[in-house]
Amino acid sequence: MDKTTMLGLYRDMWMIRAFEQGLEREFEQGNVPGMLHTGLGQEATQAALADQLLATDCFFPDHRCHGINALAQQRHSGDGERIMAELFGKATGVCSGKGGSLHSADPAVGNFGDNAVEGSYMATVLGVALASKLRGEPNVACAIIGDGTVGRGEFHESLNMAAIWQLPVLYACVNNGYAISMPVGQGHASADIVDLARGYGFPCEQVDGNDIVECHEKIGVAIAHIRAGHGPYFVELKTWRWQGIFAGEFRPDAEVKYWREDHDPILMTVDRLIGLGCTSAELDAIEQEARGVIDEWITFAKESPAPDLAKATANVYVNWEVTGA
Amino acid sequence: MDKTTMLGLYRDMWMIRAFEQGLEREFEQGNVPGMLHTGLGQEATQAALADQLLATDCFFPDHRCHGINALAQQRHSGDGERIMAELFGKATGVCSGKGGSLHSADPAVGNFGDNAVEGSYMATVLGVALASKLRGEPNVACAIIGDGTVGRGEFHESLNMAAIWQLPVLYACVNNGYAISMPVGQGHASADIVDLARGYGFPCEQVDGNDIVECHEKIGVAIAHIRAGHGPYFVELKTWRWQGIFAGEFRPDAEVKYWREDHDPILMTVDRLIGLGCTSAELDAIEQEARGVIDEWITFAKESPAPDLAKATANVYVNWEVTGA
Amino acid sequence: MTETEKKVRKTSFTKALNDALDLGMDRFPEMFLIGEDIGEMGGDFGVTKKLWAKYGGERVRDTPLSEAAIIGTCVGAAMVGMRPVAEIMFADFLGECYDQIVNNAAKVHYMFDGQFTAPLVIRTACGGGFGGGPHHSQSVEGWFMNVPGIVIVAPSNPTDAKGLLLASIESEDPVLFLEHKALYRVRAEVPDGYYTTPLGQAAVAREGSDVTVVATMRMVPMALAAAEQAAADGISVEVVDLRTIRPYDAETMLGSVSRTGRAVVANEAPRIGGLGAELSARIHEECFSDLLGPVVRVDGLDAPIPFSVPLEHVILPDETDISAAIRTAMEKS
Amino acid sequence: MTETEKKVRKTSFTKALNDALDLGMDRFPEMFLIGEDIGEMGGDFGVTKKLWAKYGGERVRDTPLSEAAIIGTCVGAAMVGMRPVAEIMFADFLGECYDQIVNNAAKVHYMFDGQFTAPLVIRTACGGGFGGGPHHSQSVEGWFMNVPGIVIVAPSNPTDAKGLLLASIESEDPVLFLEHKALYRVRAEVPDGYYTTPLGQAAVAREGSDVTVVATMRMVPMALAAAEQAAADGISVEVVDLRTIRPYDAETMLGSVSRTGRAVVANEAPRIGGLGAELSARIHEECFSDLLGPVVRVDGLDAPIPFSVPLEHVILPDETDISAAIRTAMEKS
Ligand SMILES: Cc1ncc(C[n+]2csc(CCOP(=O)(O)OP(=O)(O)O)c2C)c(N)n1
Ligand SMILES: Cc1ncc(C[n+]2csc(CCOP(=O)(O)OP(=O)(O)O)c2C)c(N)n1
Ligand SMILES: [Mg+2]
Ligand SMILES: [Mg+2]
Repeated sequence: MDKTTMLGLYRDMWMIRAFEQGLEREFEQGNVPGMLHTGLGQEATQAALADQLLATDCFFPDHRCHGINALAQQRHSGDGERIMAELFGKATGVCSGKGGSLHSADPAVGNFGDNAVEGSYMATVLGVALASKLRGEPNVACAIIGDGTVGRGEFHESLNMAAIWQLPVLYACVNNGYAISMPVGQGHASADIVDLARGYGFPCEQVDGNDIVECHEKIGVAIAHIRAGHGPYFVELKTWRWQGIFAGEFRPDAEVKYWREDHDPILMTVDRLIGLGCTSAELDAIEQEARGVIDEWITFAKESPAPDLAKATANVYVNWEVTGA
Repeated sequence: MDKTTMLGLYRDMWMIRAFEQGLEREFEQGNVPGMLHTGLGQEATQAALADQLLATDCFFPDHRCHGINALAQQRHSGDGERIMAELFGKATGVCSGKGGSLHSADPAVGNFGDNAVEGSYMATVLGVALASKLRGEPNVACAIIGDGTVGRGEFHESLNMAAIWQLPVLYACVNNGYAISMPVGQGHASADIVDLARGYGFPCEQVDGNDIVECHEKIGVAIAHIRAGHGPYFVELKTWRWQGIFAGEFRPDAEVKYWREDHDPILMTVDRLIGLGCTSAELDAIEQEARGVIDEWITFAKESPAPDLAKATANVYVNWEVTGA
Repeated sequence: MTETEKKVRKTSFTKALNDALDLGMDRFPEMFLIGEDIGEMGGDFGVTKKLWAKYGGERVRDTPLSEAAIIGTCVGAAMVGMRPVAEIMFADFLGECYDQIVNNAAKVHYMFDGQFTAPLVIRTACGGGFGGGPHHSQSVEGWFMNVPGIVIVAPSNPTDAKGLLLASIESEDPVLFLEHKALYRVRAEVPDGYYTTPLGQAAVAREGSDVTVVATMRMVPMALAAAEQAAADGISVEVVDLRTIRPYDAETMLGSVSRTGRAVVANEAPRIGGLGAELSARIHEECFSDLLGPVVRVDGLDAPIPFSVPLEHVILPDETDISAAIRTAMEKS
Repeated sequence: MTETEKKVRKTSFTKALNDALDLGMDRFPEMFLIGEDIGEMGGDFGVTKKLWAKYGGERVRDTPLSEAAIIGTCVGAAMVGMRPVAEIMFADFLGECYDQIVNNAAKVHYMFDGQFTAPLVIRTACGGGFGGGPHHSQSVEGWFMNVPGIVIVAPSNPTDAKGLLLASIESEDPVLFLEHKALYRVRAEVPDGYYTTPLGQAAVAREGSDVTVVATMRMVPMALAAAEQAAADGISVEVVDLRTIRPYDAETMLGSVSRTGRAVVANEAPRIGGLGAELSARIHEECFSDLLGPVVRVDGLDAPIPFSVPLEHVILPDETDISAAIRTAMEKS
């Protein structure tokens, strides 16, 4: 990977980390309603995807995907702050605050929104992909799913249907080792999710999800395969999440150390970039710039107005108005 | 396989064929309400299972399983005619006529009843198996599923859960090549269902479902494995169904000829039995005896009274009565 | 009807639906059909007959037994502007894709604040009366009545069936389109060509002045027969065919009851928590002072539907029950 | 309460449920718990805390995200005499196992004519008010109201929560046990030890003579607060806590309304086709001549539940809405 690309991805990873850390802080201060799941520790997976999916592609983000949502929004629409505002439930959010963390979408940037019933969009993605196929458009439809989400029956229905119809679907399975408190090897017949996917007969690849170079390259191969009309592709991205809520308590110290210190996606990239001749100062500046942007987004979100109350009953139906009680 | 065992299975296959042919005739005459699916052509799969499942085991029959239902009823309770009566909707049926063809059960003989939402009992079977496991009982819980039924998401949820908990489940997948009109290779990523099952890490075996010797032996191995506490087992039984309703029209002549003439489970067994020294007369007598028994069952079913109308509102709840409108 | 008068011809409910699908496929390049055995076979009830041959397997798409994936596919395709029409073979199987309908189809427009629509139609065969047993006979409108965002359409005759199906295909909102199995063979005069029957509008199937019977699907012909009977006894019955169950046409229903002062609501599903509950509540609440007596509900008993035909008759309501309800409504007032 | 008076102590709703599970596990060797993260973690809301340590992983069973398999496992185990208690983390996910509940749990006893029972309990967290958004806030009783064979239990306070959960565990019928998230932290005097609160029986939470408010779950404390307010205005409000939603206690409800002559039914779900429809219909039908005015429904607006907190407040009903409904009921009569 060339230095420019890597620096771009490095910046993107910092955008994600700063976004999530800022959000976490605001959440703890009671400024963000609802629940919070963050993508901390998984920045490479999201940065690699965001860099290669086009605005005309489609991705279904999961509950840890604020980062990819923000990157897509920033890149394709220039208003990443609207993802932040959505999480604050504000009028300026991409869904006017009606969706929140678990339902932020903007089709103009390819973001088709999370479905907080984990895994249900493994079925939805088929439809987007089928539409591309029927229209002869070279778009990729990507479902980003966690290891735990693989437990859902839709996993099978989706992979099977994508296979028989050779649909342009990219399954990006973010295996971070746990579903809340359930270790992947206890919840599934195999800790390697690819083992469950191989039977469907399309390419399956396991990737170090914290190695931005490997992530980027392997996802690139998958996307090229799909875009060329060769059907679905499954990529398992092995990573680990920092967020300790619930699961934190159950993870062994050595595991925590390995992932947070020895195998952190950003630190690993720092090493690589230094090797390519970057200076610490240069890299620090990138981090600081990202943090600065995110702080602005947070300010924007906080200062944005709450949605007009009329929004509450808007868009239930297209053809009917819903009125007050 | 010794001659006595084979003769027993030969008789059982005739019981199934006679049952289904008799039923088909009665259905055409308008004596059997509802819908009809028969197990004609699949006799070996059912006879092999019925011969080896105990009354203390459990099986979930599918919509083509009148045969195994009747054999289990006959063997363990001595009243196979109650399966026939159930299909006629009569008071003497195993479910007093409330279940019919798609919901005939009698737990005393291990028959846990079909669920006409195809495949839903792939989940139910887990519970029966778990109960055996928790109680330390060496029982096998068997789900008999068609190839089409494999399309359901529960397929994945069930195999995965059986695997992680090492449950005593026998998956008997009757691959008869079609789901109504959908050829197995078009509806699934692989025409060999075992390919979809292997990822779960327990033994999977593909069997000629029309070869009674192979069926019996391989199912025996599976049952022994499960009963010994070694966890789940998947057996794919390759067979073919005679019934032409809907699908018949779409099947190529050569295929029909192969399965009905060259590879009929009963004719194949005749050849084997002749080889073991049986006479045609002896074998004819077995057929005639089976037909005679089935005729009696049909008479019994026809002459049985309709259920008491009070049955209509009985057993909705255990703790509450449901009364008339 | 939105277009000028058409030639009519005697057509079955099934054929009327088939015509609607054909006309829709012809008019909307974004439309496709998806479901089990809908292709060469033409569907379990023959509703998609010949469409595979005419439009090909890409647009008339056979699927495996994957109900959740079928509806998920429809939602995804609809989100990008396609017009999928799914067939779920029996309404009883909607449990398999309940999440997809309730949490996905019904909510994408709302939760993303209008950025997506879900113009899909889910056609499904419902209702009892043919010995189908507990998993092939249910009336499922009650499962979806409390779900904002979904439209439920329930025709009672071939003419409406065609017009309502075309209106459903045109609809930008997701439609659950209920086809009562006992109606498939019913024949009536159906106009040729393309026309729509508006969603959300009830029809007065018979005018009358003493009592209003609000009915859906198979209960409509039964109500008409009961009305005919009642006329012989000097009771004038108005029959309102709801046609769209959600959102329903309160205006027509309430207007009728205000005039007649008496109401019967007839529905095949079990009474408790069913469509009849909503209609009865609404009528009472809004016509309270006009009502001469309480609304009478006609519905199934509170039980699953048994296989045995005589038992099934105990559970399901029929013409006799409607007649009795009409008498009760007259007596109680 | 079925046993002699117990010592009481201030206990949260969550802890009351936890105690009930503990007592049940202790008393019934056939009982086991199953669900996502209910083991070492103690459940998303802490209801199963410490039970994994006490009873072990065989009886307190963590599962993957396989809601259909969870409920299927319960049905199968219950069919052979076990007493499974499942936790479905959020009620919104019941769509994943809707078929298992509706076509399997609710029907095995009936369709096999009594040869099986399904003594299982499905505990689930429902309700809104905390910014959970469209997929973590729903009130789902309407999804199951039209399903014969299922029991729906909906406690409003810690004392009932414990007794009703133990009664549900004892029940031979399958129970959907709804736990409103806003009630988890509510504390009240809860008796020590094992006791059951009978299913199918409502409670008069407050006596009154002018108007009856029939409420469930979080609407009960709100109704009580509204009643207190109304008392200041000289209106005497009787509050009936339904406790079991299906089959519900018509006798207590109708008895109260016959006396007061006015009724409000309060429920958090969207109005159309919800629990309130059934209750309103039933009251009107059976208390027609006693009613001084129409029943007033209080419920959510006909929309999904948005994430943004001020918008969520627009959708969900509250104490103010109940107060307004009480006034309407008084005025309209
Ligand atoms: C159908 C469904 N079941 C349960 C949940 C609750 N839940 C939310 S996140 C989660 C864990 C998901 O694990 P995984 O897919 O590995 O994602 P991770 O949080 O580890 O990134 C669960 C159980 C849900 N949202 N949807
Ligand atoms: C969930 C569900 N979907 C669809 C059906 C309708 N249906 C009944 S049998 C059948 C085909 C099943 O195919 P297979 O499992 O191969 O069994 P076969 O009839 O070939 O023995 C279908 C689609 C059903 N009963 N349940
Ligand atoms: Mg995970
Ligand atoms: Mg088959």
